[in-house]
Amino acid sequence: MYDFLWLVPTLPFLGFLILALFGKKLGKTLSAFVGVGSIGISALITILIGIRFLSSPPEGDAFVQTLWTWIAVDRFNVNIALHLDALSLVFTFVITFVGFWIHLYSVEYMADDESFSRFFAYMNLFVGAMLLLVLGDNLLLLYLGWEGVGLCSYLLIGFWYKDSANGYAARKAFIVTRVGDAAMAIGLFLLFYSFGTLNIQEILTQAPQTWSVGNNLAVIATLLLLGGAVGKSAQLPLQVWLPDAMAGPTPTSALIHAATMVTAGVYLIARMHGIYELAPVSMFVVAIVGAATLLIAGFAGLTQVDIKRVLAYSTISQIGYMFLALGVGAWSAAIFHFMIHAFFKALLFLGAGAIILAQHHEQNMFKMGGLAKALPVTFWTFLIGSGSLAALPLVTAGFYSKDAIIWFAWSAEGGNIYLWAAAVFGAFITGFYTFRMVFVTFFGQQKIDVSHFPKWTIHVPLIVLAFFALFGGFIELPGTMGHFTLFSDFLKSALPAMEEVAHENVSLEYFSQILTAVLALVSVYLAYVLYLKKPQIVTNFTDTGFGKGLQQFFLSGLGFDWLYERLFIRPYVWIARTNKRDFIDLFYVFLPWMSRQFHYAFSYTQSGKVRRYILGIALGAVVSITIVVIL
Amino acid sequence: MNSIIPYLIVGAIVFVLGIFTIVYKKNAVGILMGVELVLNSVNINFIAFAKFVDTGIHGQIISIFVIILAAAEAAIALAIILNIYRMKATVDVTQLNKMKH
Amino acid sequence: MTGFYIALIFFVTGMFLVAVTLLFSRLLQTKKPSPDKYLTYECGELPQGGAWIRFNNRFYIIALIFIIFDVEIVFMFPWAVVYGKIGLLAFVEMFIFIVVLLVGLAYVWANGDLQWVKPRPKLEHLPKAKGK
Amino acid sequence: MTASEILKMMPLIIVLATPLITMLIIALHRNHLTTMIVSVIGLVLAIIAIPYSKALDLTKIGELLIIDNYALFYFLLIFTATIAIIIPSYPYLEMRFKGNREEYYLLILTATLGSSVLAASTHFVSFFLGLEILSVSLYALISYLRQTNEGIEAGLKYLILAAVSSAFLVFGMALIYSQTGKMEFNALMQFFSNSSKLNLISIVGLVLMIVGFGFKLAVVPFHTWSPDVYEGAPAPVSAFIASVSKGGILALLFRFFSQYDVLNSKPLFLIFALLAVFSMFGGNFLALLQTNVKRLLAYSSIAHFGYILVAFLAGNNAQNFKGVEAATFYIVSYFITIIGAFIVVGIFSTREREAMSVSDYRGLYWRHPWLSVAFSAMLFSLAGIPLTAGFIGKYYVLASGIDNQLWTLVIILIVNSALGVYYYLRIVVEMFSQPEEAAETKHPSPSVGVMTGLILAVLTIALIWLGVYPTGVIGAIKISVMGL
Repeated sequence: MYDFLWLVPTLPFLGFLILALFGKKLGKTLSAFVGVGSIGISALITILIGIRFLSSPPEGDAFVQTLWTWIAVDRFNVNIALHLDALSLVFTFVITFVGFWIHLYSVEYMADDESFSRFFAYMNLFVGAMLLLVLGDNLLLLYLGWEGVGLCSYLLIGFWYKDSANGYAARKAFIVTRVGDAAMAIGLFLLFYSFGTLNIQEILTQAPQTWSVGNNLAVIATLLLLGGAVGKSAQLPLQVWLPDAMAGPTPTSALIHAATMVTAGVYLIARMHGIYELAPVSMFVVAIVGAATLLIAGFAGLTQVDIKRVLAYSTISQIGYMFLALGVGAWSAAIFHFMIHAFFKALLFLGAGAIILAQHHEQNMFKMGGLAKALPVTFWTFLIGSGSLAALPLVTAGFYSKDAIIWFAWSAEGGNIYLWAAAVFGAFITGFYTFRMVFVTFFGQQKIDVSHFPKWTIHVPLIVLAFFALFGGFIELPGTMGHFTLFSDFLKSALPAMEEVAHENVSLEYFSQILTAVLALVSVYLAYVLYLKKPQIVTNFTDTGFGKGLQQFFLSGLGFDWLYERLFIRPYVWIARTNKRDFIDLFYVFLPWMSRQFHYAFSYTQSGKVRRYILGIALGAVVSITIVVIL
Repeated sequence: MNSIIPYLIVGAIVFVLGIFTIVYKKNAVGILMGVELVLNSVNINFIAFAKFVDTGIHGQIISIFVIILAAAEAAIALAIILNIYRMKATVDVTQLNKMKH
Repeated sequence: MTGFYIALIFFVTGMFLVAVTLLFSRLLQTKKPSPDKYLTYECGELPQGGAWIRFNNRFYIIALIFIIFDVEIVFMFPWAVVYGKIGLLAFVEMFIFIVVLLVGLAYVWANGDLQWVKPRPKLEHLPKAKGK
Repeated sequence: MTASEILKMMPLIIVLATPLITMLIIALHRNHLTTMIVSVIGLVLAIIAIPYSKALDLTKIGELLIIDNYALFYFLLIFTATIAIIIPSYPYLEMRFKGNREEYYLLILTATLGSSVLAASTHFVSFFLGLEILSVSLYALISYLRQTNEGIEAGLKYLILAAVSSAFLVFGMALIYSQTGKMEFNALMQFFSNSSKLNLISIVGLVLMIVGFGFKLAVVPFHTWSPDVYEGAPAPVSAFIASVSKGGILALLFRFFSQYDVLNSKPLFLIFALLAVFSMFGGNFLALLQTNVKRLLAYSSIAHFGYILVAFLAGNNAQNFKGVEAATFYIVSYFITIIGAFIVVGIFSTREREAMSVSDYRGLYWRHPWLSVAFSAMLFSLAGIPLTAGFIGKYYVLASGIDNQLWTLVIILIVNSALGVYYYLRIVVEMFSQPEEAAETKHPSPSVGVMTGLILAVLTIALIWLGVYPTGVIGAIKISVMGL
C-alpha cells in the first residue's frame, strides 16, 4: 500500500493539469468529476495508507519513497522523495480528507460561476502544493510546496479578478506572506549551509550533534523559520492579510483556513522540532507569538459584522493556540488541535458559505437572522461547529484539543501561568464571539428571504464534518478523564512526547479544566444575553464615545493595518519618492546604460558586410596565434 | 629536392595570396577563386608532408578529397551567385548588406 | 643547389626582366589617348559589341554535371592502381560508388537538365485555341 | 570490411541510402508529401537500427570511423532532431516556396549524414568529409528560398565564410600532420601528450583548427555569420543550423580533445577560455536590445555555446568527463528548446515574410494560448528557469565549473545568465500583454497542422520532463561518455 504514496500528491497535480489544459472543453460536469475525483481518490489512498500505518507501522516509523534523483552533483543531492511519518500522515489525512469535502461542496457553491473549471484547477493545485509541502523529504520540495501554496492562495483570493478590491486583497496576501517567505528562505539556506544537506531527517539527526542547546546559529535559524511560519499562518505581526483574504470564494477560505496554507506554519515548526528544541529562546518566542495572537485576534473577532471575517479572526486565534502549544513544547497537542480545528473550521466556513448563498451573497450577519428554521441542517451543523470552536465542555471535540493546550500552557516545561491565563481568557472570548455570530445569524427575525436551499452536495460535507467536529476529540482524552492517549501515542514516533511529565498535578489539571468549561458556558450565556435577550446593552455601550472608539478599534483588527500603513508603507513610499537619485539608484541607472552601450558597440561589428566578417575571422585567428606564440 | 622547406614556403605564399584575394576582392567569383587558392595551398602542404613526414599516403588521400569537395563547393557557390545575379544584376558582395545588427 | 632554387632564380630573373621592360616603356611613352586607342585589339578588326557577353545558363548546368563526373576519375585512378591488390572488395565498393553517381544521373535526366532545349512547360491553364 | 562492420554502421548506411532512394523517387514521381514521408521513414529506420548497432561488440570501423556508445547517442540525438525539423518543414515549404520543394529533403538528409559522420569520426579525412558534406548541403539549404533576397544573401555569406573557415581548418590539419605524420585523433593526442611542450607549428595548427571549430559553433569572434544566416535562412533550416550542425561539430570537438587535458595546457586553455568569455558577453549583449526574434535566437545561441565551452574546459578528458557530461546534457536541452522556438517562428510565418519581429508576438497568448505557452516554455528553458531542462543543464555546467575551481568563468556565466533572463522574458512579456485592438487584423493567424502541433507538444513535454526527471537522460549520457 505504501508504494501508492506517490499518487497522493500526483493526483491533484494531474487534476490541475487536465483542468488547466482542457478545462473549457470538459464542461462543468466533467470538470467537477476531475476536480473532486482527483482529491477523492487521493483521500482514499491516504486513508488506506493510514490504516496500514496504524496496523503495521513501517520500519523506523517512517516510510520514504524515493521517486528519482532530481540533481546529483557531489554533495548537493536532491531526491524527489516523499517522507511519510506520523506527523505528515496526520497532515496528509486532514488535507485530503477535509479537502475532499470542500471540493464536493464547491460543486454546488460554484455551480453558476463561469470560471468553474479554472476554480477547480486552482483548488487542485492548491491541495497538490500543500501535499508536496508536508510530504516532501527535503527542504527544496518543502520550499517548492510552500511557494506553490502561496501562489495558489494569490490566484484563489483574487479569483474574481474583475473586482479590483479582490485583486488588492490577493496582492496584500501575497506580499505580506512574501515578507515571511524571504525570512524562511534565508533560514533554509542557513540550514543547508550548516549541515550540507537538504534532507530534513538528516538535518534533524545532525542538529543535536552539531549545535549545542542555545547555539546562536540555531536561534537565528529557528527565528528565521518562524518568520516564514508567522507569514503563512497569519500570526502576529503578519496576520493582517488573512481577514482580507475573505475576498475569495468561500470554499477557498475553507481550504485556506482548514486544510492548507495557514497550517503550513504549524507544520514547519512541528517538522523542525528537533532544531527548535535546541533554541529555547525561539520556543519561547513562538509561545509568546501564539498567546499574543490568540488574544488580539479574539478581540478583533468581537466586533466584526462580516460573518466570514469573524471566522477569519477565529482562525488566527486558533492558530495562535497551536503556536502556543508548539512554543511550550506540547507538540502533539498542537497537532491534535490542528486536526480538530480543521474539521470544525471547514465546517463553519462551509456553513457560512451555505448561509451566504442563501442570503443573496450578503455577508453582513446583522442583516441576517432567523435562519435556524429555514436552513435546519446548516443550522445544526453550524451549531456543532461553533460549539467545537467555543470548546463547549465534554460533548465537542474542540474542548478536548483546546483543553490540552491550555493545560500544557501552564504545566509543560516551557509554560507558565501567564501563558495559561492568556489561553484561558482567549477561550472565553472565543466562546463569546462565536455564539454572538450564531445568535445573530440564526435567531431573531428573518430579514432576507432564503434564495438558495442547499442540496446534498452541501449537506453531506456539512454532516460528515459535523460528525468529526463532535466525536473527533475522543481519540485523545486528558489525564483526568481516562487518560486515553491514542493520538499522542501515534505521534510519538515523529514528535517527542511530554505527556508523562505533565500529568502529575491532577488537582490543578481539574481546576484548569473546570475553569475553562465554566468560562465557555458563561461566554455563551453572555452572548445570548447581549445579542438575543437585551441587545440594547450593546447598543448603549457603543453609543458612548469610548465604546464607539473601542468598537472601531476592534473592528479594524486592532489597528494593525493602520499602524503598518504609517509605520512601513508611508515612510517607505516617502523615502522612495524623495530619494530618487541616490547612489543605489545611480547604480541601477548605470547598469542598463552600460549594457546598452555594450550592445551598440557589439552591434557595430554586425555590419552585414561579408568582407568585414572575413576580416574578423582572420583577425581572430591572428590574435589567437599571437597568444600561443607569445605564451 | 630533399628539403620540405620550399614546399612549405610555396604553400604559405599561396595561402596568403588566397586569403588576401578573399579579403580584397569585391566580386563574389573572385572570392571563390581565393578560396580555391587556399585549398590548393593546403593540398600542396599535404602532399609535401605525405612525402617527407609520413610514410603512408594519408596526405595524398586527403588532398584528393579536398579537390573533390572544392569542386562541389564551387558548384553550389556558382548556383547561388547566379541567383544573386538574377535578383540584383550584380555579384558585388559589398551590395549584400541588407541584414545587419 | 637544388632544382627548386634554380627554378626560383629563373622565376625571379624573369619577373625582373618583364618589370624592367615595362618600366622603360612607361618612361619613354608619350601619352595622347584617343577613343580609337582604347579599342580592344582584335588583330585589326573592329570589335563587334562588348566583350562582356552573357553565356547561356545551359553551359553552366552542363559544366556542373561534367565536373561531377569528371572528379569521379580522381577516385577511379588510384583505385585502378591498387585494384589488383585488393580484389573483389575494391570492385564492389567502386560499383556502389558508381551506382550512387548513376542515381544522380537518373535524377538529372528525369529533371530534363540533360536536354539542351528544355521541354517547354505545359501551358494547360491557357485556353486552347479554337478551331484546331 | 566484414559483415558485422556493415551492421555496426547500419544507422549511417540507412541515412546515406535514404537520400538516394528519395532522389530516385523524385526522378520517377515528384510529390512533396511522398518525399517528406520517405525521408521521415528513413530516419525512423535509422533510429531503429541504433539499438541493434549498440548490441554489436566492435566499435572501430577501419581507421576513419568509430561507432561507440557516444557516437550512437549523438546519432540518436541528431536523427530525432532532424525528424522534428523535417515534419514542420512540410507546411512551411507549402506556404513559403513555389517551385521544387522536394530537393529540400535531400539536402537535409545529406546534411544529417554529414553531421552524424562528424560524431563518429576519428580521423582527419572523415572529419573533413563529414564537415564538407554538412556545409555544402547547408549552403543550398540556406538559400533554398531563392526568390527571397535574404535567403540568397544569407546563403552567399555563409558560403564564403564557411569556405574560409574550412580552409583555415584544413590548413591547421596540414600543419599538425606535418609535425606528427598522423591523422588519427587518438594517435595525435598521444603524440601531443607525450611531448612535454607542444612545438610552435603544431600548436598553430591546433589554433587554426580551433578557428574552424569556432566558426561552426559560432563563438565570438568567429560568430559574425550566425545572425545574418539565421535571419535569412528558412526557419526550419535555422533550427537545423542551430541544433544538428552545431551538435555534430561539438561531438567531434569533445572526441578530438578527449585524450588531451586542455585544462593543463596553458595556451589552449587560455584560447578556449577567451572564446567562452567573449561568446557569453558578446552573445548576450548583442541580444539585449534585439527586436528580431531570429537574430535574437542567433545571439543567444552564441552565448549558449559560450556556456558549453565553460563546461568543456571544466572536464574534457578521460580523467574527468564531468564537463563533457554537463555539456552533452546542455546540448540535449538546447536542441529541444531551439528547435521548438524555431518551429513556432515557422508556424507564424506568412507567405510574404517570416514572423521575426518581436512585435509580431504581441498579445499572442490571447490569440493562440497553446502556442504561446509552448513558446514561453522554450524561452524559460533558454533562460534557465527551474523545472525546465535548461535549468538542469545550466546547473550541471555550473557545478562542473565549480568542481574545477574555474571561478572567473563561473561568475561570468552567472552574470550572463542574469543578462539572458532579461531578453527572453521580454518576449514572454510581449506575448502575454494585451494586444491593441487595431493590430488584430495585422497579425498572422496561422492554423497549426496536426503533426506540427504534435511535435511541438512533444518537445514541450520533453522540456519539462527533463527539468523534473533528468536522471534518466543523465545516466544515458554518463554511459555514452564513458567510452570516449
